[in-house]
Parts: sequence; structure tokens; C-alpha cells
Amino acid sequence: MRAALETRHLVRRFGGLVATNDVSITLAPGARHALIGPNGAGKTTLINLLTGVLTPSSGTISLHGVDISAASRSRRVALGLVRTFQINQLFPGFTPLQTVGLAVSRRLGLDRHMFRRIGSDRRVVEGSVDVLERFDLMSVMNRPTASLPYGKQRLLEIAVAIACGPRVLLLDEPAAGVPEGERGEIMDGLAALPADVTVLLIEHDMDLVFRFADRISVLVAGGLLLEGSPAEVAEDPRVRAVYLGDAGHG
Amino acid sequence: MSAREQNIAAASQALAETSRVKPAEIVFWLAALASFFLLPEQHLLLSEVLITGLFALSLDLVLGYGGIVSLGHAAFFGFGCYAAGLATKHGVTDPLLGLALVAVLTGALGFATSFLVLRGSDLTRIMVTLSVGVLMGELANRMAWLTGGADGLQGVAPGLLLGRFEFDIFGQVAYAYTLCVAFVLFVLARRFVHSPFGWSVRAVKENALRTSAIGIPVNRRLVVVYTLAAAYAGIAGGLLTQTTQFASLDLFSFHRSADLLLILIIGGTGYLYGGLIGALVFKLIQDAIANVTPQYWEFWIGLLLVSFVLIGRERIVGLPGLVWRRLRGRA
Amino acid sequence: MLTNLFDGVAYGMLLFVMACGLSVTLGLMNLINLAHGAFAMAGGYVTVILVNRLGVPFFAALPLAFVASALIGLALERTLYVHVYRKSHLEQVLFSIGLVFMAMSGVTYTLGSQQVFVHLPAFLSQRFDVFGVSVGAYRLFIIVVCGVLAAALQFAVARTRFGSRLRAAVDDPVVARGLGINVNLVFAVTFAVGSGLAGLGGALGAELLGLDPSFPVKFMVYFLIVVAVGGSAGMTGPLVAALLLGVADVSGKYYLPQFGAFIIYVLMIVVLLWRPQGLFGRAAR
Amino acid sequence: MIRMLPRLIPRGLSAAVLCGALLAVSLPAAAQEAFKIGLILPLTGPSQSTGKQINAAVKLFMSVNGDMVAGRKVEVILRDDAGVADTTRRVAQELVVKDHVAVLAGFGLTPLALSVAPIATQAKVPMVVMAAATSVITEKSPFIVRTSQTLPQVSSTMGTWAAGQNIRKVVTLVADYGPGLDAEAWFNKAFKAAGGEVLDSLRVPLANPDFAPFLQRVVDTRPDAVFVFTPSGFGAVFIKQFIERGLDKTGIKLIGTGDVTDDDQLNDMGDVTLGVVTAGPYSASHASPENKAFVSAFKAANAGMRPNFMAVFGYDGMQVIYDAIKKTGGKGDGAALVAVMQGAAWESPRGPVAIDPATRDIVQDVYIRKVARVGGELFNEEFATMKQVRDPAHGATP
Repeated sequence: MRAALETRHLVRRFGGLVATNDVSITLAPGARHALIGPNGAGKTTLINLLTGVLTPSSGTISLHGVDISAASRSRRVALGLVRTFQINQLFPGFTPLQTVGLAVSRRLGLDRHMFRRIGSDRRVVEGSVDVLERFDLMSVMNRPTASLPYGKQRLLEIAVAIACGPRVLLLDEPAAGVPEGERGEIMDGLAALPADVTVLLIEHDMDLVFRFADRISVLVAGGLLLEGSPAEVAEDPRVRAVYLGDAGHG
Repeated sequence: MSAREQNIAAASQALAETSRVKPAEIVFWLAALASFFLLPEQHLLLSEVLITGLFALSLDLVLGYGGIVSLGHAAFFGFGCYAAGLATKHGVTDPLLGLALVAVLTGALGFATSFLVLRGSDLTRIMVTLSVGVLMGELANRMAWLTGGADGLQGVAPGLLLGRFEFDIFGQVAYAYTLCVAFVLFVLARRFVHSPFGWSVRAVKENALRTSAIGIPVNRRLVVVYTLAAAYAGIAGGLLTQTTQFASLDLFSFHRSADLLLILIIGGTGYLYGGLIGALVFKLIQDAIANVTPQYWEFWIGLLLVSFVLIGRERIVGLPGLVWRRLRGRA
Repeated sequence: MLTNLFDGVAYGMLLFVMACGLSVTLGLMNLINLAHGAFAMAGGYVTVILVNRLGVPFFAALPLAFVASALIGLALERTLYVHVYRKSHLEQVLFSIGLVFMAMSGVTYTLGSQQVFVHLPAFLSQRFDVFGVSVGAYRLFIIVVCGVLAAALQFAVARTRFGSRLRAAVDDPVVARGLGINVNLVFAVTFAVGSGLAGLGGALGAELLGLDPSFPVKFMVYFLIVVAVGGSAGMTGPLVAALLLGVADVSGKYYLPQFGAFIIYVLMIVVLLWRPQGLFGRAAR
Repeated sequence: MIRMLPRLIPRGLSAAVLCGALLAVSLPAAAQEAFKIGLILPLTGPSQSTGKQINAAVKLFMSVNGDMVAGRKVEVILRDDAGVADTTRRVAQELVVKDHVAVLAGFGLTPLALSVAPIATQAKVPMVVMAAATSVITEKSPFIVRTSQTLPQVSSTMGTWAAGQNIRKVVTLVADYGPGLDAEAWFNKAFKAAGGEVLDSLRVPLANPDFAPFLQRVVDTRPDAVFVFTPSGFGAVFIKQFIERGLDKTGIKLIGTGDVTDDDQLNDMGDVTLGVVTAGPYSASHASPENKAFVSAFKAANAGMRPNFMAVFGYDGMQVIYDAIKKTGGKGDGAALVAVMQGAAWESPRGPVAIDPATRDIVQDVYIRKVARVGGELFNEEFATMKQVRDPAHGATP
């Protein structure tokens, strides 16, 4: 079986500093894979390498067998690699419906139409409703994004990504900053992710990681410390030493 | 109807709602049409307002939708003016054909210079647009053999409009022509901003990072909208030359671009009518102030700019409405 | 031609003194201030009034021009500018254009629109030869004064306590606040000094560049070029940019009078395309 | 609704033509009201001093001569164009269409005058040019009459005079726009015709703040004299830098047109202007009873402001218009007014002047003057006169 996402010996240097050190990760299709590691472990650099913000110093990235190491950002999205952001990157003046509608239009290749009204194509409306229903955003679909509660904005962040029709989804700390009371919504949102989408989750919230992931990779100082099932990771003394014992401050 | 079908109907309606023609819009254009019959003495002024409004609309596409701060938009306006004048002088006397030619040429200039504004910060963009404006003005000045230099482009004599109507000294034909062109361009712009492409341009302004993350090529969108806006500005300039039969270097001046920004701020950005309404209000204010203190009206324009920023546009524009509500509430 | 080089350097130095305040306010407060030239104009007019009407000696008028412009700058910073720091660049542009318009018509109203000049002391109007290069005394004076100022500024930013706070505040205002630096005070002082320097530049330049109410618009582009090309990180960039601009402008007009007006703009566009953050700018902010 | 509008508009067009025809018919009926003069001046912007001077002179003329001529009340409608040509054009058009003015006057700069020329022709309204000085203007419409000056007129006078003063080699330095090029071309032509040699012709961009590099070229070329034209206002900077560069000490003489040593600004420019020789049609110190009366009345009415050449041009413009109203008995249409303006001659504060019947351009004495301090003030002291100079450019090429 071909891997959904695979990195081989990925290295990124900034001058003398090695931010990503020989990272090889393989995600099977439909996997729920989590990436954890203390601050400064190189998680952000890795996600930037995967999405094309940075180019690797050496090593390769492939998506369903296609080498995307040098592909542009929008090309990667077109191939099905989509991300969310740790800090919300939304359109504050758009409504959730408009936001998702635009993403769906793009997915359907309708975004270059200049003289057809957005939503005049029924597939766009249906696609948008699918996503909004899935993440329980129908009730707020016509409110400006900036006025939504933070939890809903976080959900929208994921919803937009799903609206792009990803085959592989990178979730960058989806629960970051979400107040305790709205955490349940996020958990429900993650549970509602389509089963055929491969997910790489980067998260500090260990509770969430262990409930969600079936595989976990631990990143320390730019390199991969170990990879295994949640149980294996939880029991590994090295992980406890470098990370779990420190989780409260991570 | 199932819940899902209801949801789809609701979403479909909500998406259609944003681009629905509102009664106020119909009133606006009916008023514009009525002005043609009811204000024959104001046709010259109204033509100028409309042309300025169209010019402001083109800046709105760049600024209000694309989020690019430009201080040199007059470059395209001026280029359009000269292009239209030169086309007329060198054989393309049909006004509509000339306008089409101008749109293509200015669009090409916009396309070529759009790559300059893609890079860098707001300051860089301001500098580059400002410089392009100065350079265009200087070019027009230098190429006096072609443009007439500082004396302006003389002897522009457009042919009959549609082969039938001569541009008369009262500005009747000029106003009718300007009104028609402005209306057509407005309708096209309106369709454009409500299209998926238009939304993707707005998205770039709202959040470029997210826009690229959903796979929309940000730079290409900006290039297209910049090119389109340049063509619009060029057409506005072309209209000015055709209706006044004249073009001058002042068209490129910094004041034009600065006034234009003020117009857009008065009228509001990002809903297309801002330019047209702003141009009208600006002209009225300019006339009113010029009647009181002809030499120092610039001071009041400056004060207006400062107040708009410090007090906030909403509060100033909303003031009449607020007073009205207060009065009505009391009555 | 060494005389041209000399003239270009004098011109560039003048531009540097006028524009350096702008570069700091841009770097520090992320403020695009198109009204910077208005402070230079204020300094110029203060000098003209002091010297021509009140008979104050030229050398006494220069520091007074600095103080007056700095006070105007401080007053405006505290009352108006402080409200626009957090606004968008577009609003800052509009706001400062508005200020320029008000300053211009204010001066026209009170002092008239004609060009004015400072009556210089006689010995500054001399001209002499240095190693065969013909040199104007006033231009030499400008180079010396501005050179000393540039050195002093460099020292102040690099070595003094205030300078280190300034650099900290430029790098990261949030962190600087956390370290107990009164960022507001740093802003205000910097703005005032920047305005004062612009005023001093205006006072020095009135004679060379001509002073009339359209001064802020005429030279706005030049100031912005200095900042945009030089970058807003520190004093070296703007200084080099100003000198480049001065020399390029003067020699362009000398050797290629037909294209003199194009050179600086083309140069600037090329530099900004090559390095959008300016010659000495930081990679990103 | 929106979709219907385009179909409505062509119908609006034909109605427009109808409206226009109606208005055109109603025009002559307005002729019995006051005689309206549309005065368009740059009251704001960089050329505002021109507007200020002419406006003051027009007011003075009307207070001296009254506002009733040949039984008609004369009314001046003053409009500001800020020195922007398309505004000038629109304002002129409005004055003709809405206010039914009988005469258009003013026009501070060449492009402003040129932009209005087609309107004068189309509406058959006389257009009295009171400032703009490029030769070609009067050829652009048979309704244009000029009472100011032309640059070929003064600069060719200077060229001829200079060649007779032991000045053999000259560098010219002009502002790079229409009038500047006119000045350059006609000075060179006259100077060369009289045996002189032009070493270099420099053109300075109008927006140029620094003359230094251009002056350096002058120094390096070592001519006997440098001939200068700058629009009034720029002259001061130029002379400052001329002195500052030490050109006066190198023996290079400074000659130019009267615009450089504008009477209005001469005192502010200071002693550096002493000895500068210019050619011009008017000096505030012109010795004639007409001028003495004019200057003192002008100063009295304008808080001591000294009249410059622009003021006299405006004053004479009103003279031409008043004369034309008188000669046509207050009943003449545009063509009749222009017809009587052609060939008009009178004694102006600047000396004897006339309107050339063939070209409708001014014929006047051009004086060679030198800046000198008289009674504590700086003046352009006239010391040589070229009698009744016509514009040499009409019908000729430089």
C-alpha cells in the first residue's frame, strides 16, 4: 500500500542551526497520526517544509507517491495537502458560508470565473452545506467570522481546510487557546473528520492527542525520537523524561 | 423538505443575497438618469463627477478589494487620457473604438507594472506606485513631440458618437455618453466582485496566508485585479479626453492621486458605489469651500482627511443618520 | 568631476538630516508619515522669520529652528499621531496627507505663497578652491554640520542608554514594554527629535532648495526614497541612501540633463525590486 | 430594473440633442442683460501670484473706470482654475453655457489658454489672454486676443541686444516647457543672426529643485553670458545659486527675460539680483505719468503690493474689452467684438501698445532693464528700448 504522506531524510538548516534533522515519517492512508514534542523541537519548521513555506535543504516529501519537495504551495493544495494554522487564519469580514463557499469553488475549479455569481453553481452550495453541517456551523453561517466565539472560529479553521477536499490534512494545534467550555466542540469536530482523510495532528494537549491519534511521533531537537502507538509512547521512559514530565509547561 | 434541503436552500439564498440588486441601487441609477433630464445646466460638472467616480471605482478595485495602497493610480488615468487623445489624433476617431483601444493599452501597462507592486510592504508599494506615477508624468513631459509636453495635448477632435451624435459645447452628448459607459462598466465591475474570482481577490485582502492555503494563487489574483483596475482608470481617462478634447500633464500629478484617496474614503471602500458617491460629495464640498475661501480650500480638505482618520469614517458619515434617528425618536 | 561629487554629497547630507527622523519613526512606530516634510518646512520658516524679520543671527537661529520643530512635533505626536500608530497604513497615509495640506495652506495664509530665502552671513556665500576643486562655503558648512550630526546620531543610537532602549523598542515593542522600558516616552522623544532634525534640515536647506508652501510635497518623494531605499533599521542605511540619491541626482542632471528627472526614480524602483526591504533593511518584520 | 436602463438611454440621447438645440436657440436672448466677463485665473496652486496680480488689476481698472460702458453694466465673474488645464476648460465651458459670458479672459499659463481655444471658436466668444506667453496661442482660434507678451518677442529682443554688447558666446538655460522652448529658440535665432555663438542649450525640468548641476555645466562651458528663462517664482532660486556658485565673479553675465526678475518678488530676492539684465515689456519703475498713477493706485488698493507685469497685462486686457464694448455700442456679438479689438491702440502703463490686426497679438515696446536699488527698493531700471516689437514667431519658424 502506498503511503499517503511520506518524508525521507528531511533536513533543513538555518545557517549553522539544524532545525529539522533527518526526519522520516510515513503516514498510511486514513491514518490519525500525531506529532508531539517540546517547544523548539522543530514542529513549526517541519509543517512549513511539508506545506512549502520553506524548502528542504535535503531529503524528499511525497504525497501519495508523488514527489512534492519542490512544488509550490498552491500546487500542494491542488494535490490534496491542506493545513490549518495554530493561530486562526480566517477572513474576518467573510461569513463562514462565504469562506467555505470560496474554498469549495476553488476545489471545483470554479474560482477563476469572473462573471458568474458565487454560489450560482449548485455543487458549490451543496459542498458548502456538507462541510458546515459536518462541523456544526450551519447556525452561524451568516455571521461575520470576526464576531464568532473562539471555539467556532477554530472549527471554521478546520472546516475551511476540509472544504478544500484534502487527502492529507495537517492540523496545527487545533485546540490552542480554546477555552475549557468550548473544547468539547473541537473534539467533536475532530471526530467528524472524514475517515478517508489522512490526518497529521500537531498538538500540545496530551489528552486530545491520546484520544485522537492511532500513531504518535515524538520530535526532539529537530530529530525524531521515536514513533509508536499511543501506549508505546506513553510508556517510553525517554518520552517521559523529555516531554511528558514537562507537559504542563509545554 | 428534508433538513438538508432546507439548509441548502438557505445557503443558496444567503449567497445570492450578497449580490442581489437593492432598491437603493435602482434609486441611485434612476437618479443618475433623471439628472440628465432635470439638470441640463450641470452636465459638464456631472460628467466630471462621473468620470472621477469611475476613476475612484477603479482604485476601489485595487484598494477596497485587493488591499493594495496605491499613491500613483493617476498614472493609469493620465495614460488613458493621452492614449485616447493620441488615438483620436492619429485616425481612431470613433469614440467607442478609441475607448476599447485605451482599455487594452492601459490594461497592458497595468499588467506590466503589477509585478512591481506584488513585492514588499505597504511602504514599498506606496513608493513604487508613486514613482510610476511621477515617471509617467515625466515621460509625457519628455515626449513633447508626441504629447505636446507641458502645453498639453491639443486638437483632439473625436468623431461622431455611434456615427450620429456630435459632442456639443453644452456637454449633453458627453454626459449621456459618460453615463452609459459608466453604467456598463459599473455593471461589469459589480458582476466581477460578486464572482468567485472577485471573492478570491477580497480573500487576499482579508488574509493572504489563508488564501494561499486554500490553494488560490495570491499573486496571480492581484495581477489580474490590478490590470483590470488599470484598464478602468484608463477608460475613465479616455472619457475625459474625449469629452473635453484635451489632455494635460496635470493628470499625472500627486494631487490627483491624493484627492482620489479622499474621495474613496468619503464614499467608503469595498462596495463599488463609494467612488461614485465620494466623487459627488467631494465636488460639492470642493465647490462649497471654494465659494467661501477660494484660496485656502486645501486646508479644509486636509482637515477633512485628518478628521476622517481620527474620528473614524463611520461616525462622520453616520452622523446625519444618528441625528435623524435622535430627532425621530423624540418626535 | 569632483565639484559635482561635492555638491551631490552636500545635497545628500541635507536629505539625510531631513529624512533620518522619518526612518526612525517608520522603523519604531511602523508609521508611514508623509507629513515629515512639513516639519522641515516649519524649521525653514522659523529660520526665515527669525533671521530676516527679527534680526537673529543665522547661527543662533539654527538651534532655535530645531527646538521649534521638535516642539511642534512633540505636540502633534502627543495629540494626534498617538492615535494613528495602530491604524492601517492607508489611514496613516491619509492622515499625514491631510496634515500636509493643512500645513501648506496654513503657511500660504500666514506668510504668503512666494518663495522665501534666509539672509546668510556673508562669509558663507564665499567660494574657494580646495586642491583645484571649486567649493562653496555654504555647501561645505552643510557637509560639516550634517556630518557631525550623522556621527552624533550614530553614537546616540549605538552607545547611549536611550539608544539601547530605542533599539529594543524598534526590535520588539511588546518585549521592550515587558522589560520596563517606557515605550510611549521613547516614541515621543524620538518623534520630537526626528521632527527637530527635519526642521534643522529645512533651516539649512531653505537657502539651497528654496522654501515655499509646496515644500512638503516637492520633497516628500525624496524623503521617502531615502527611507525606502535605505531601509528603516538604523542610521547607516538612510545615510548611504541619501548620499547615493544626492550624488545620483546631481550627476544625473549634469551628465544626462535630458534624463535627469528619470534617474532617481528608475534607480529606486530597481533597488526596491532587488531588495524590497531596502538596501540595509531587515529581511522581514 | 437595472436591465432596462441601457435600453432607456439611447432615447435619452435624442432628448439631449433636443435640449441642446433649445438652449442654443435661447442664447442670443440673453444678450440684453449685463455684459458678463468670465475671468479665469489660477488663484490657488503654484501660479497663484499671477492670479492675485491680475485679479487686483482688474478690480482696480473697474474702480477707476466704473462698471457702466455704453449703457451696459459690466460684470466680472471670477473663477479659480488652480492652474489645472482641464478645470480651466470646464470652467470656461460653464461660463459660456450657464452664465452666457460675452468675453472670456485671464489664462495664467499656456496650457490653460490652449485648452480653452476650441471653446472660444465653437461658441464664438472672444478670449482675452492676460498672461500666457507662448507664441502659438493666438493662432489656435480666431477669437483669441492677447494683451500680455510673447516669449519670442522679449527673448529675440534680448538676443539682438546682447549680440551688440560684446557678448559673443552664450549658454541658454530655460525651464523645460512650451514657453521655455520658445524663449530658447527665439533667443538663439536672434543672437546667431547678429553674429553670436550659442555654446549649449540647457533645459531644466520644471519640478527641479536644484539648479546646481546645470550651473556647473555653465561654469565648465565658460560663456560670456548665460541667458535664462524661468517662470516667475523660480527666478529667485536660480539667481541665488548663480551667485552661490560664484558665476558672477567669473565674469559670466546673467541675462534673461523679465520673468526672472519679477517686480513682485524682486525685493524679497535681495541684493543678489543687482546688475541682472533682462528684457521685458514692463517695469514698475517705468517713467510715465500713466504708470505713476497706476502704481500708486495699485499699491493703495492692495496693501502696498507692487504691481508686476501680470498686473499690467490684466489691466490692459480690461482696457481692450472696455474699448470694444464702447466701439460696438454695447451691442456687438463675439465676432464684432474681436473685429474692433484688432487694431486697437492705447497708452498703457507700460508704454504705447497695440493689437496687431493680422495676428491679434500684442505689439509693444520691449525694454532692456538692469536691476538697481532706487530709493531703498530694488527695481528693473529701463535703459534701452526696442520700439513697437511684434511677435516674430507668427508665420515663421525659429
